[in-house]
Amino acid sequence: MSATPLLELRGIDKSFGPVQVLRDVAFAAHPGEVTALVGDNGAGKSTLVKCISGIYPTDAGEFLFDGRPVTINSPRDAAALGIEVVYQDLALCDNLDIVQNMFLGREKRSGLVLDEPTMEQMAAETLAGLSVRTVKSLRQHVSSLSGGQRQTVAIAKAVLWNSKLVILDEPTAALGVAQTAQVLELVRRLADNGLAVVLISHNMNDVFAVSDRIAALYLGQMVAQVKTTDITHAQVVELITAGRSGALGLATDSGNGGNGHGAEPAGSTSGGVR
Amino acid sequence: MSATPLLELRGIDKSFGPVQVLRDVAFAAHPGEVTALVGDNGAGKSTLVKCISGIYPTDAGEFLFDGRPVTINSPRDAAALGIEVVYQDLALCDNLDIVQNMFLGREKRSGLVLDEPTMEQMAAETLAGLSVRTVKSLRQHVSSLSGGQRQTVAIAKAVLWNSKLVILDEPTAALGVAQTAQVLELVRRLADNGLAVVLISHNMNDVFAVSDRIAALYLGQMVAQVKTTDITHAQVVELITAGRSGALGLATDSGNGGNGHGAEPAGSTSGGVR
Amino acid sequence: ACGDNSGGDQAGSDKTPKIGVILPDSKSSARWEGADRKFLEEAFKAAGVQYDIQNAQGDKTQFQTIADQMITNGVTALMIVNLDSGTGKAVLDKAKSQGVATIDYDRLTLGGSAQYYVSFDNEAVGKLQGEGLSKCLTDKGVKNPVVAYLNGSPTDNNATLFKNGYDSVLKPKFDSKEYTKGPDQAVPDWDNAQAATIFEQMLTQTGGKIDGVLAANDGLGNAAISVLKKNKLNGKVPVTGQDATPQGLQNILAGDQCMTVYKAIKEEAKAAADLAIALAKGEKKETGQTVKDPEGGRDVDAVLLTPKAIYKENVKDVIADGFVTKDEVCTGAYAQLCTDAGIS
Amino acid sequence: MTTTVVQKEGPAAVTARPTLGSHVRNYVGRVRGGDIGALPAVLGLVVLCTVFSIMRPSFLTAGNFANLFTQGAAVTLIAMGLVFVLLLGEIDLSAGFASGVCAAVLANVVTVLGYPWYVAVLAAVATGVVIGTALGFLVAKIGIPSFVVTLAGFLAFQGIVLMLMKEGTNISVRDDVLVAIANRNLAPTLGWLLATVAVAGYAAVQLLRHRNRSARGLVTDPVTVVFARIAGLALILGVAVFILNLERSRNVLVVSLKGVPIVVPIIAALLVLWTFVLQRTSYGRHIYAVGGNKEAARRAGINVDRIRISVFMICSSMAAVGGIVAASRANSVDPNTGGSNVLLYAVGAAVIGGTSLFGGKGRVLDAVLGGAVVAVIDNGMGLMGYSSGVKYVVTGVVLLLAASVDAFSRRRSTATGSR
Amino acid sequence: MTTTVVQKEGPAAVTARPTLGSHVRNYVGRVRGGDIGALPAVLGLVVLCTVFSIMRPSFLTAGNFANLFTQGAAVTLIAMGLVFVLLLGEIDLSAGFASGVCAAVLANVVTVLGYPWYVAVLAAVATGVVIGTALGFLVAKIGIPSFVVTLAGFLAFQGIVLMLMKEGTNISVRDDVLVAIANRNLAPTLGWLLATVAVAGYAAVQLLRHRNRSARGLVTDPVTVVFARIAGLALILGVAVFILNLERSRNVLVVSLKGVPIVVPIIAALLVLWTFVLQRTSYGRHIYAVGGNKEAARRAGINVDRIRISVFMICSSMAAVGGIVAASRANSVDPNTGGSNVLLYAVGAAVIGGTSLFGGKGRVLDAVLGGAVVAVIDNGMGLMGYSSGVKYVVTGVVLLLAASVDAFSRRRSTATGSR
Ligand SMILES: Nc1ncnc2c1ncn2[C@@H]1O[C@H](COP(=O)(O)OP(=O)(O)OP(=O)(O)O)[C@@H](O)[C@H]1O
Ligand SMILES: Nc1ncnc2c1ncn2[C@@H]1O[C@H](COP(=O)(O)OP(=O)(O)OP(=O)(O)O)[C@@H](O)[C@H]1O
Ligand SMILES: [Mg+2]
Ligand SMILES: [Mg+2]
Repeated sequence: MSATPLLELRGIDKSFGPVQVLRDVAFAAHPGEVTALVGDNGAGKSTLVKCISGIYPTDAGEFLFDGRPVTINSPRDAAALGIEVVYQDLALCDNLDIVQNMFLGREKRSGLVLDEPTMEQMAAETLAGLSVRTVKSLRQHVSSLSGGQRQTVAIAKAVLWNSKLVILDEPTAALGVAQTAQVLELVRRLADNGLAVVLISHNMNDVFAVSDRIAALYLGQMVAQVKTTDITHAQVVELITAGRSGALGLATDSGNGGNGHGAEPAGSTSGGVR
Repeated sequence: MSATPLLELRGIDKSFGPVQVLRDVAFAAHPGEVTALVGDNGAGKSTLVKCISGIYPTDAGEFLFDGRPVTINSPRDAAALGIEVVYQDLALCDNLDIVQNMFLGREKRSGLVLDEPTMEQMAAETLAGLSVRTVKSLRQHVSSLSGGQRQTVAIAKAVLWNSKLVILDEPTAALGVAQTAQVLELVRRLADNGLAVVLISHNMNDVFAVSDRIAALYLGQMVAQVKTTDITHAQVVELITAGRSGALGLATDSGNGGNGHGAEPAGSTSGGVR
Repeated sequence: ACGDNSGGDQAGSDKTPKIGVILPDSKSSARWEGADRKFLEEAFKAAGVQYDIQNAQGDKTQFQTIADQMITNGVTALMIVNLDSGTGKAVLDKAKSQGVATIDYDRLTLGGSAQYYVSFDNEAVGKLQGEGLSKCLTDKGVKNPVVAYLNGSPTDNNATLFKNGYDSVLKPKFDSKEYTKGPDQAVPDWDNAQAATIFEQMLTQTGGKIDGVLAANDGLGNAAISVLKKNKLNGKVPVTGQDATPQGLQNILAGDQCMTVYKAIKEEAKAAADLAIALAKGEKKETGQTVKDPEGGRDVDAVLLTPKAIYKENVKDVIADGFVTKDEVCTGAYAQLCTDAGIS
Repeated sequence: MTTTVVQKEGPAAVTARPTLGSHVRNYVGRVRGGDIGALPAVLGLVVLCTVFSIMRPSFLTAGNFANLFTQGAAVTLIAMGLVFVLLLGEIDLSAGFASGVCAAVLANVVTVLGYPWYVAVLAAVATGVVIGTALGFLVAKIGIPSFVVTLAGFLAFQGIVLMLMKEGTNISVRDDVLVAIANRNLAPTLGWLLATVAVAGYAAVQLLRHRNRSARGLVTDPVTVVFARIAGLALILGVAVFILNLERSRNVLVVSLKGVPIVVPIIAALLVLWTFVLQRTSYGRHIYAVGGNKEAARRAGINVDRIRISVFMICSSMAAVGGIVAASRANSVDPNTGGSNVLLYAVGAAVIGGTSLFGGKGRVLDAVLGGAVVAVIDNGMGLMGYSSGVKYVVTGVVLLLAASVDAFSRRRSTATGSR
Repeated sequence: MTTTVVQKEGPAAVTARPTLGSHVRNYVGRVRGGDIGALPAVLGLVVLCTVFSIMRPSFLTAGNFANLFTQGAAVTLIAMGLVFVLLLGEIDLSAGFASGVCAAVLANVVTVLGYPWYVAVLAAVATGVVIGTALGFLVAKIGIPSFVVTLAGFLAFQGIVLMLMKEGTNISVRDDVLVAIANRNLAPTLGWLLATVAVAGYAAVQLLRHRNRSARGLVTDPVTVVFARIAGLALILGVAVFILNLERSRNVLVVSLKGVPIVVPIIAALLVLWTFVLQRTSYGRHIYAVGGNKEAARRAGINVDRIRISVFMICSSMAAVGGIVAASRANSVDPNTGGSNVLLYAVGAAVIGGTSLFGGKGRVLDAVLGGAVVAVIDNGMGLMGYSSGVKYVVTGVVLLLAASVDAFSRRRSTATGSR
């Protein structure tokens, strides 16, 4: 749709101690589009998301938001820009109940006092839209929720706000059939409303069902970012597992050995598990 | 295959305080077969698994193992019977490394001393069989692993041992394409080796691909347990979301209202979120 | 452990004499639980009055709580060893307002309202220690000796009084350059283990040049002696003490400690108990002595006893007094030393 | 008893409108399921009081009841502040001596410098705020574990008290207002008035809340339950005020002693204030969030460092209030004020009440209940007259007894796997 | 320095065979990434020692170096035991007075009852085991929080010490063997012998391990690194023994004072023993597991209750050893043995060394390093001769200083998000 991406990253590097996890990553998310971020386990998807949302500082690289360079040092900076994230590791406060978690950090107030009835009503409405039928009470601690229920709460929490960019890191991993369908529909709806959406998923059917663009990470490097219509299912899988597919992906001279042991792009001394 | 199930449960009830989560559940797992346990989010699948493995005490019901009644009061009892579980919430010790987690509670020793080299070798072999290519070191703390890597470690941990019954609670939720295929293959292989395998999954393709039987939980009640060949994809989805499908499932007189708001089978005062 | 049998007796409803005693702590000195309690009990039992003796464990909140509880329990006379004048005064005033007679035992509550004051003079104790130390240094013939101070707990007001006492003796000698003032440190909580470390560091700091140790009580003295022993300096450096504990007396017999201060607690307890019994019965006794309370500006009727310095020669006096028994002191290797010192 | 309990008790947003019967069933179910709120601490208290009453009938007199409050006040106040720090999973070992420092400042300002009492109180509380800010800064910004920071504080403040006390003497506090705090009582009518205001306020809040929720179609507790709660509070306060208004002087001719001790409304007001902050403001919500999952809180955009610093400030300020009460009770300040067992008792009070040392779980009411347990033990032991060795042992055993009543009544909670 | 450190340093099972160069690069990377093991505590120590040496040259004498060990021994030993309890996320407030009780038992058996020293030592340690079992039982089986149980123990044991001391009198310990523990030194040759044995043993373990791993084709550190480590240990031990074997008597004519203090090999042996238990046995592994994630450990079939009870037993037994050393050093036992700041110093030592109060993270070596920090502070402050108020303040500030060196060198670790 629009020409300038809402979020653009350039040359992101990120290491944990001696281990380099992201190498010179470029990434863009456009408003009104769903960008699927795919990659093998451990490719660095979640790390990239956490760099975007200010949880991890990056070692190098630029962030452009709406075309302007920005620095994001903490999740608060990201939220101020209008970035909402559903993290893979959910990050809910087990000692708080569903409503409390959903409004954490942005409680509704009337004067000084928390406006519990309003929050409860809003939470109930949002959850109802996500096909949650087994939650007994909105005042239940999230520690007593099932895996899928927790995930739904995390998703509901992220879409409650007026944001510009929503990033969902494997949001449907623990969801049932009906709930997954609802979430995918929601993702599409958000994009149609003009938001930029980034969806991380290992499910190729879901990816092809909702995404407009696909970005593939391979061992910490961004190997392709293309229109979904320009690529096939099989090509994406190849990109994920081998880092290249035909003309796409890593340059051949980096000597990738098929889909078994990919060469380590990072110059570190360590390789895969033997 | 064999006529007597390896594990049989009868009339299991389980409440958390005022909330009844399992109602009169019957369930059987046969050796040499993969039994898929399906159900909506919050149906009670994970709770059932935790009752089987002794994490939660049950309020009522019988356990038969190999035809003999048993009582399982703790995970140690379950392990002694040969039951291995991959929990949905993984339960790894973040402060230990991969090898230490995989052998937790069953360390290899030479004399008094831990036999680290042997454990490291065995761990490497098992993980290699699960398509793990991005783990930098087996001596990495699991806290630094990606979601899929953690899940792989938990699966590897459970299949290291000579057990009779392996229960996997959504084992492929966080896994990539290749890893998922490997795990499903592993599941099939375990069953072919004569183990009883229980697989919980929300992915119907996977369920139909590997399972011999399907058991469906609906709001804490077991609504059907049938051969995979006797049921269709659509029927299973109906069982999951509505509790009944044609002749299968809950009796009609309990008045299920289609697939929107299912009636609450538990007699409790609470219902879905409104 | 108490002769209190109050049963259903309602607070203040009858005037059966009953005496409450609050001791300050059990750690700054062994005397409170080891001697005072024993002698007071003896006296009260002999007089056939009810009594309740408690210890505040050095905690002044406790101290006040116990006082409240004693008043609740219906004591008619209250005898306190205050932890500090502030709480002491609060307790005395409260008791007075409830019609309970009061005695300051061993420590005078400044600005307080007690009817009597029975005590050893704590500054006099310090004076004896100072004099004792200079006597021992003179005996050893050390020229311009370096004297180290191992004071009592910095939070204990008595420690301050002791220090005032020995300072009054030693400070002039420091000023006149007859003695040299060495390290001067207080030992938190009278803790013997810390005392050992502190003294060891004093020794390190001065390069071993310490010729006399003014230790505020026998426990601290023993800590210093243990360090001196380690350096094989025991017996060469005189150490003082207080309380005439069996350990202190043994150290004196062995020549490791130069002196200790003996307070005839039995007499003090007896005097106080007599006054308390009289007060509890509603009688008034004359003491013949008074002490001026500098803060309250009133003259308090007082019984003042004098402490006694104990050297090797008169260790036997302490035993003869029944304060400690021969069995406690003359164990093992000390049997011979006892005989040498004329203890039979 | 307070709004805290109430909120816990209200399972909301369930479709069926609950009745009184279902409410009671629900409560029983929750208790059996382990979600028991203040019950264990209350049970422990009841057991303790029964034992002491049997052994020493004088335990059960009006005078002793009144004593309990003033005896436990300082520790309870410090414990209330500690709850905030514990809620984050931090610890403040220096709270005891911080109260000592603040008390020393108070005494110096009012007695040595001769300023009026309110200046002294302000100075003491300001000192508390400064101390808390410093501790919080070191913990949150420099990143030293709170145990180490506050251990350093424990040592340093001990020294500061000594220095303020000129190495070991004590300073009297003779200001009438200050002395009154822990030693005087409210006029009986004033006691009744305050109790009435409290009940009326509670009723207003409850009923408004009820009306508000039902107007929006949210699930509420039945009106009968709401009224039962209000009646319960009225009963408790009524009985307490009645007993405290009995004459308890041993000698009425000399002095008449009756009325609610002044510390009681002070503690009650602070209890309401802090409970309100924790339960009804977003700041309080954020404290729980940071204590439950620091990383989740950070991701939700909460300024974690600010929260961490602020709880230390609250803790040290409450320590200052505790120190003021202690100074008032002792009519003086000495170098041991806030020392000795004060800190361990205060942390113990919070923990006995049900606050977790790992953060995320606890209420200010816990500190008050736990403080009551500690005060009852101290009070009861004071009536027994054991020698000091025996007394220590018995105190330890009694503490254990109270805690095991608590543990047993919490038992089911772990058995069912819920937390 | 010990096998612990070594294991942490060995990243295993990477395909490329590391060279010395890559090893150094890796180490630097890890340090910059925050995985720094003992470095912060060591840095803190270095800074402290430098500061004290500049301010008081007598700090840097052989005699003072020897003093350090005996002064810090008791706290260090108690801290070593506490590490086990802290590893589970529990706390033992009673460890100090437990050591007092054990010391009192020792003194009574050897002095009052007149049994030989080994009977007394056995009795003391047995007392420790009994105490630990009781505490562990109350925590694990009854389910009372360890803070409350050990607070009760803190009170009760204080009383028991008083009772064993007959309400407050000291009991002398004059047995030669017992007094020797904290007051005598090894013969210089014996010191050298032990150091040699230690280095040889370490070398054997390292080289065997290296051979074993390379034989199996597992990744090992380069041989050069292994030798460097062995040489490092040899150097440290060599220098330490050399200094301790210098004459430090103030008057050689009166007495010759040289050699390694006897407590040093005792601490070293216990350090090796407990490090072995924690790092090389499945029991130790289970302790870490329970501390890291109790539920995961339970699911893995670990008997969590047994582990919990056992750590309290270890803690109290080590407290007994600490009590014996304290009694030896003081030549006597008084009612304050194990009281006062002993407990806070011991917990502080463990925490300063890097042990987490939340469980799952810590080593016995931490307690020794932290104990050294505490001992150095105490030792250095003792040389300064401040008045007690100032001394407290400076001690607190110095502690904070050491801890912030630690915090700053750990900084990167949080910045990069790793733990
Ligand atoms: N804190 C950390 N310290 C060290 N290594 C880390 C840390 N966090 C992640 N890693 C490593 O970085 C790599 C990428 O992790 P990341 O979580 O980004 O993967 P991912 O693409 O999200 O995988 P998945 O699909 O399994 O969720 C992994 O190899 C992981 O082990
Ligand atoms: N400890 C607990 N206390 C109270 N309720 C609980 C507890 N654990 C689970 N529940 C409730 O029991 C129900 C079943 O939970 P369970 O985890 O078994 O679901 P599930 O079938 O595994 O769902 P999912 O597919 O989302 O993993 C849920 O409604 C959940 O909220
Ligand atoms: Mg991920
Ligand atoms: Mg589940």
